[in-house]
Amino acid sequence: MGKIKGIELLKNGKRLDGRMPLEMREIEMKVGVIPNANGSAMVRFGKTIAVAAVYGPRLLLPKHLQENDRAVVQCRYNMAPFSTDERVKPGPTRREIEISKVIRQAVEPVLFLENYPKTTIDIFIEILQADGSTRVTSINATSLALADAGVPMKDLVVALSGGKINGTLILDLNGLEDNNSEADMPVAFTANKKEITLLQMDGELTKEEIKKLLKEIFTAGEKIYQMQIKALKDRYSE
Amino acid sequence: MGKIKGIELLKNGKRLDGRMPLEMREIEMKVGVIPNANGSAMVRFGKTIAVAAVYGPRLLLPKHLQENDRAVVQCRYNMAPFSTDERVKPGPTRREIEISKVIRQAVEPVLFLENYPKTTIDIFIEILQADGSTRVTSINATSLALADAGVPMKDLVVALSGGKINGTLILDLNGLEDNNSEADMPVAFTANKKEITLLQMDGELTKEEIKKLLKEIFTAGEKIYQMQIKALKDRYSE
Amino acid sequence: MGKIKGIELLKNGKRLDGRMPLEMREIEMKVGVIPNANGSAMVRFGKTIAVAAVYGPRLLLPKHLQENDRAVVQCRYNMAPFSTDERVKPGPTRREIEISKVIRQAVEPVLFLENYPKTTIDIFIEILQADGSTRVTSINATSLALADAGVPMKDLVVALSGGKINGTLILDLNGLEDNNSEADMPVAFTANKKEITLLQMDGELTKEEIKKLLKEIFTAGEKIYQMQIKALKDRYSE
Amino acid sequence: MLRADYILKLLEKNERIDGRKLDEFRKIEIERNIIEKAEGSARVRIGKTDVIAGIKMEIETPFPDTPNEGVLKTHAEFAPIAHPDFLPGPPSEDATELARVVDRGIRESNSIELEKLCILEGQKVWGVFIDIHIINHDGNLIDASSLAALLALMNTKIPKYENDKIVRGEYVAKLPISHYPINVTVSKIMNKYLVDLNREEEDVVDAWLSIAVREDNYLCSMQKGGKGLNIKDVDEMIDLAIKKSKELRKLL
Amino acid sequence: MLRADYILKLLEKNERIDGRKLDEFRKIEIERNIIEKAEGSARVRIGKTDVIAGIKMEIETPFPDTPNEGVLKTHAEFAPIAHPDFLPGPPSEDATELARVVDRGIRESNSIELEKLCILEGQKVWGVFIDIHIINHDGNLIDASSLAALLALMNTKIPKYENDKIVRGEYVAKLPISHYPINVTVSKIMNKYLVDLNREEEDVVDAWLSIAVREDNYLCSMQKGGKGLNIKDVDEMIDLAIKKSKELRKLL
Amino acid sequence: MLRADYILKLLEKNERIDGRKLDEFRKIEIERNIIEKAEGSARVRIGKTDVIAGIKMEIETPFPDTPNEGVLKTHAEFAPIAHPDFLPGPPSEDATELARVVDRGIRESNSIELEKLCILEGQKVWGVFIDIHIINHDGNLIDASSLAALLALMNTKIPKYENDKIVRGEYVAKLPISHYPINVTVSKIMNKYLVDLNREEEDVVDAWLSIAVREDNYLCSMQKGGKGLNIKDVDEMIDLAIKKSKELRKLL
Repeated sequence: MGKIKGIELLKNGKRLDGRMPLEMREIEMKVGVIPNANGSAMVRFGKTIAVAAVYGPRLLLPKHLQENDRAVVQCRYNMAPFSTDERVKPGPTRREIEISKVIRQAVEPVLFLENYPKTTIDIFIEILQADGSTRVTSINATSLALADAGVPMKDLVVALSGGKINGTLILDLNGLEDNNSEADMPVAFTANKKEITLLQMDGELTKEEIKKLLKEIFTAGEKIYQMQIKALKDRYSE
Repeated sequence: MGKIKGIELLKNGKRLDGRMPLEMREIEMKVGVIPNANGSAMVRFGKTIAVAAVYGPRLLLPKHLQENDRAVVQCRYNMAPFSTDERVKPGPTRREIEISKVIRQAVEPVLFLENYPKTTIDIFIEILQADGSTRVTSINATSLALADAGVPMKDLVVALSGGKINGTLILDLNGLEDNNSEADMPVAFTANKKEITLLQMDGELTKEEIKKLLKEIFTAGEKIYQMQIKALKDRYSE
Repeated sequence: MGKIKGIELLKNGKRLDGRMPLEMREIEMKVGVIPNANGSAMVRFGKTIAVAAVYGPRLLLPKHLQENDRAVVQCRYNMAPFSTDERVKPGPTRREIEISKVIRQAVEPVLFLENYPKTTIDIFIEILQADGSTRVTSINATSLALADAGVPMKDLVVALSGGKINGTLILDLNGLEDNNSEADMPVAFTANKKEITLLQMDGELTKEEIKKLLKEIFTAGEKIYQMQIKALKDRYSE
Repeated sequence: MLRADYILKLLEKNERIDGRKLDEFRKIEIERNIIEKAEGSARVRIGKTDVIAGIKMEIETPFPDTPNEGVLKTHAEFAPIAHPDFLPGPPSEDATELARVVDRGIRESNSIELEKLCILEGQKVWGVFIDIHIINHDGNLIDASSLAALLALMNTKIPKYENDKIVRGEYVAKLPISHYPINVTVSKIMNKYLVDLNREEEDVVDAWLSIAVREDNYLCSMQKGGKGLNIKDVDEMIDLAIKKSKELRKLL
Repeated sequence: MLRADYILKLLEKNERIDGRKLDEFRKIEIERNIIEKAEGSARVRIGKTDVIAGIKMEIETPFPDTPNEGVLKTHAEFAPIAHPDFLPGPPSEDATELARVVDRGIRESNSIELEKLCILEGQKVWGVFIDIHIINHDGNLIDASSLAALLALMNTKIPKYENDKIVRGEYVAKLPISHYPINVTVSKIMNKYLVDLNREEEDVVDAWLSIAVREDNYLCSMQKGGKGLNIKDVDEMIDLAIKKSKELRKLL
Repeated sequence: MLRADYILKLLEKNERIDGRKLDEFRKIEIERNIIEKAEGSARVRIGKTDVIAGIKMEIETPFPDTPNEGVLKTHAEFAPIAHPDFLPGPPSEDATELARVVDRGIRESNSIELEKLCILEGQKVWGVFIDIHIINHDGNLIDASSLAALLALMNTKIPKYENDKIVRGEYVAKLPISHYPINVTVSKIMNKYLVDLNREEEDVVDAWLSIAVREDNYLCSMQKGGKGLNIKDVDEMIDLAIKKSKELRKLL
C-alpha cells in the first residue's frame, strides 16, 4: 500500500534485484496449461505468475445479457488468496473490478466479436503470485490463451509496464518498485499494428518521459512478442 | 441515535432554532431538477434536502416481476454518504428499506396504476442532507416528481411531521428535535381529499394529542400544498 | 468450538447427564406442526429441537433450474438466532451449507424423484434449540415431514449419532459431548432396507470401533423408527 | 365465488369467514420459556399464526451518545417453513418492517430500563437481541410478534458476567422491565374496522393501523399500511386499539 | 438518419451537435459548500451533467506501512436518479472505475498532505472520504467528478477532536492541500480529438484518454478507455489535456 | 453409445475407460514450495486434475475456549479457470463441502500442533490459512486437495513476528506437524469399489465414501456422498481406503 520512507530503489545504476533500468525480469510462457479450457496459458515475469483460461465463444445466459450483433467478452481478474504477503480475502475488490475491465478492453480490439452474436468469450485470470506488474503479465497470458482457444485474432497483444525510480525510467516493475516508484505505467499494444490498447499511469511523469517510456516499452515489447510466438509454436509442436 | 440527557428543546416558548412550536422551517421546492428523469423535484425543509426522480411508467424486467393488471411502483430512499454527521456507509439499511416502503404506500393511492399493466414506475430519492423529517420531505419531492413526469394523479400528496417537545406539540421537527423529542409523527395526506396515506408515530402521545397534532398538520399542510402548486407552475412557465 | 481441557465425560460408567453410554436422550416427535406446509414435523432429542417443513412437489422457478426428468430437492438447514449459547447471526454459514447438502442426500434415496419432473421438493429445517446431534434430529424431522406431505417414499429414514468418550462408544451425543468427544459419527439409514444414506465422522476411531458403532446405531435406530411410525399414526388419528 | 368476494360478501353482514365478530381475536395460546438456551423466550399462537420470540443477551459496545445504556436490537426472520411464499435469503421488506415495528413498540414505550444494563461506561453494555421467528403465518404477524417479544422480555434473565466472559446458564437478575406495550393492529375493510385478520382477510384489507398502547394508555408507536385513512378512521381505530389492548394485557 | 450517424456526419465537418468546437467544454457551473453537514462539498455542472462531491472526515486506523499518515478513500455512486440505465445496487464496473480514477488523480498528485493528518501514530489518523454522487449524467463524468472532488477538498475543514470524539460543526483547521490536479478526458472519434463529450457523443467514441495534470504540468495519472490509440494520438491528446487543464484550473 | 453407458459396460468387465484397474490411482505428480510468497505451498496433479494448496500465516485472535491455541481455517475456491461449469462468485455447495472435508481431515487428526502457535494468550495466536485453488478439474478433487494441503503444511514456515508485525520472508521455525492424514475417496459404481474417479466416472457414481486415514491407521474423518451404502460396502470401502492410504503416504 504505502511507500517505504527514504528507500533507494537504484544503487550504482542498478535496481535492487540487480537489473539494469531497462532490463526485464526472467520471463516464462507456457500455452495449454488447463486441459478443460478452450485455451489457456501461464505467464511468469520474475515472481509474478498469471494463469489465464478462455472458455468460449459459448452461448451467453441469461438471455437478456446477450448482444444480437456480437459476442460479449467477460473478464475476471482474481488474486489467489496465497498470492501476496498478506492473505487476500476472497471476493472481488474494487481494484480487481477495475483491472478486469481494462484487461478486457486491452484484448477486445483484436477480436472479431461480430462473428459470434449471442455468445460470450469468458476470460478468467488467476494471479498465483503477485510481485508487481500483474495486469500486464495477465494480458500476455490472455493473448496466448485466446490464440490457444482458436479464437480468430487480428493480432497478438503484448503488455509491459514502465515506470520511474530515482528519476530514472525503468521497465517491468517488481512489487517493491511498484509500491515505491515515482511513476508506474502499464501498457498493452497490438504486436504488429502497435495500437495501444491499455494505457494507465500513476505518479509523476512529464510528457517527455511518457513518450520516452512508451518508446522503450515498444522496443522491449518486441522480445515479449517473440516469446509469445515461441510459446504458441511449442504448444502446437508438442 | 440516542437522546441527549436533560436537553431543553423549548425555551421561553421558542424552539432552539428560534421557531414557534407550530412554525415550519424555510421550505424550498424546485421541479425538473434532473433532465434525464421523466419527472424530478428537489424539496428542502431547513437543512434537509431531498431530491426525487421518477422514471416510467416503463417496461418492468425481469418479466416475472410484472403485474398483468397494473403498474408496479418501486421506490428507493437513499441517504447520500455525506448527508449526515457521521458518514453513511453505502448499501440499504433496514431503516431505509422500511422508509422506502412507507413512501411508496404514501403515493400509490393517488396513482392510476391499473392504466399501466406490466410496467414499473420507479421512484428514486436521494437525501443530500439530513436534518430531521427526511421522509416527509421526500414525499413532497416525490409528489412533485410524479406530477412533473406527467403520470396522471388523483391528487397531490402533502407531507409534514409533527411531534412533542417539553410537553408542547410542534410541527416540522429538525434533526436535534427528532432525536430528543417526546414523540415524532410523520404524516402524509392527499391535498384535497384529506386521505392520510402515511402515518407513523414514535414516542408517547395521548389520543387527544394525536388528534390535535393531525389537525395542525392538516392546517399547515395547506401551505405546503400551495407551495407544491407554485413549484409546478414555475416549472411550466419556465 | 474448542475442547475443554481435561474434561471427564464419563464418570463411574455414566455420562454427565446421567445416561448410560448407549442410552438415548428423551425423544419427542410430533407431525403436522406447521399448518401452511404440505408436511411438517418437530423432533426433539433432549434439548435439541428441530422443525422441518416440506413444500412441494411444486413448480421450480426460475426455469433454468428445472430438471426435465425428475424433481429437484432443495434443502435448507438453519439455526434460529436464539438456538445456542451465543446468538447465531443470520445468514448461512459454511457449516450450514454443508449440513443442508448432506441432509438432502440423506433423504433423496427414498424419494421417487422421477415422478415429478420440473418440480422442486423444498425441505426447510429450523433448529430452534441446539444441544448436539442437530443434523440427525433434523433428518428424523425431515423423514416425518416428507411422509406427512404425502410424498411417496420407499422407506422412512432414521438417524442417530454415535461417538466415543473416554474410550467408550456412546449414542446420541449432547452438545457438551459433541464438542469434547474423541469421535462423533452421525448416521442416517433407511428403516427397512438398512441403507446408510448419511455417514460422517470426525475424530479418531479404529475400523472396528466404526463397525461396532454402526451396529449399535442400527439397533437403537429401530426404536427411533417405531417412534416415527407412532408419530405418523398419531397425526392421522387426530 | 372467489374467496375474496365471499369474505367481502360476509363482511357486508358484519360476519367473518371463521365466525368471529369484527373486533374479536382468534384464540391466543401462550407458552413461556420454551427455549432453555435463550435468556428469554415465548411462543404465541393466534389462531394458526405461530410465532417464537427468543432473547439473547450479549456484550456490546454502547452507542457513543448513550455510553451508559444497554442496546436493543430486533430482528425478524420469515423462516421459509412458515409460508409457501417465504423464501430463504435476507429479510424481505415486510420482515424488515415487522422487526422495526416490534422494535419501536418496545423502545418507544421505554419498556426495558436500558440504563441499568451498563457494565463499563462507554465500553461494555448488555445488548438485548430480540429475534422473531415465524413458525406459521396465518395473518396478524405484528400483534403476535409484539406480544411474543414482550412476553419473552418479561422472562429474560441477565447472565452472570465474570472475567470478561458470559457464564451461560447462570443468572444474576431479571431483565428490568418497566412498561408493557401491547400492539393492536386495526384493519379497515369496506369501511368496517376489524382486528386480528387472518391471512385470507389480509389479502382484501384496504388499510391498517398498528398501534402500541402502554399500560397507562399512552400510545407509543403507530404504523399505517395499505391505502388511505381519513381522520375519523384514525380516531375510531385508536379507540378500538386501546380497548383491545386492555383485553390482551390480561394475558401477560 | 440515426442520431449516431448524424453526430458523425457533423464531425466530418468539425461540428458538434450542440454547436461547440471540438476542444470546447460546455458551460461549467460551480457551487461550493452546498452540504453543511459535510466537512467539504462542491457541486459541478458541466452542461447537463450534474455531480456533487462531499467530504466526510472520520477517525481511521492508519495502514501499517504508513502509521503517520491519514487515509484517503474515494467512493462513487451512480445514483439511480441520474440516468434511466442506472440501477440501485452495488457500484457497477463503470462507477468503480470512476471512483478509482478520481482517487488516483488526487492521490498520485500528492494533493492532500496526508502526513499532517496523524492523530496518534499507528492508531488514529484522519480518514478523508470523498463521495461522488451523480445527480444527472450527460457525459464526461470523470472530469466533472474530479473537479468536484478537488473543489470539495479545497473547502474541507478538519473538525475538532476531543475526548476521543469528533465534535461536528466545530473546526480547527483547513484540510492541507498542496497540489491541484485537473483531470481532462480527451476523446477520439473519427481521428479527431474532442473534449467534454456529452452522453450522445460518448455512444460513438472510439477511444478516450483521461489525464490528470498538476499545476506544474506534471501528469499524475492516466486512464485509457475504448479501442486502440497510436503513439501520435497519445501525444496529441496529452497536449490537448495540458492546454485545457490550464483553462479549467482558473475555475478553482 | 453414450459415454456413460460405455463406462458402465466396461466396468462390468472390471475395466475403466483409461485402462486403469479399479483400485488404481492415476499418475500423481507433486511440486512443493511453488509459491514463494506463501508460507507453504504444494501443487498436486492426479491425472489431469490439478490443484494448488497455499498456506498463509496471519495473526488472529484465538477462540475464547482455546485461548492458547492457533486457529486453522480452510477455504476452497473452484476457480472458473478450472472447468466450464465453474462460475465466478461465492463458493458453491460443493466447494464448501470440499473445504470442510479437507479441514476436518487435518483438524481431527490433530495434524498441526495448534497449542504451539500461541503468541499472547487469549489475544494473539497464529492463524493457519489453507487455501485450495483448483486449476483443472478432472475428478477426485477431495483426495488431490487433501494431499496438496498436507504437503503444503509440511513445508510451511512460521514467519518472524517482531514489534507487532509479521516480517515476511524471514522465518523462525517450521510449522509443527505431528500427524499425517491421507484422504482416500472410495467410490461405488455397479457394486464395484473404485478409487480416484475421473470426471466422467464421477458422473455415473452411485455413492462414495471419503476417508482420512492417519499413519497409525486411525480413521479421522469420513464423508459420504451419493446414494445409500450398506454395512458391507462401508466395511470394504474402509479396507480399501486404508490400503491405498499406505501407498499414497509414500509420496509425502
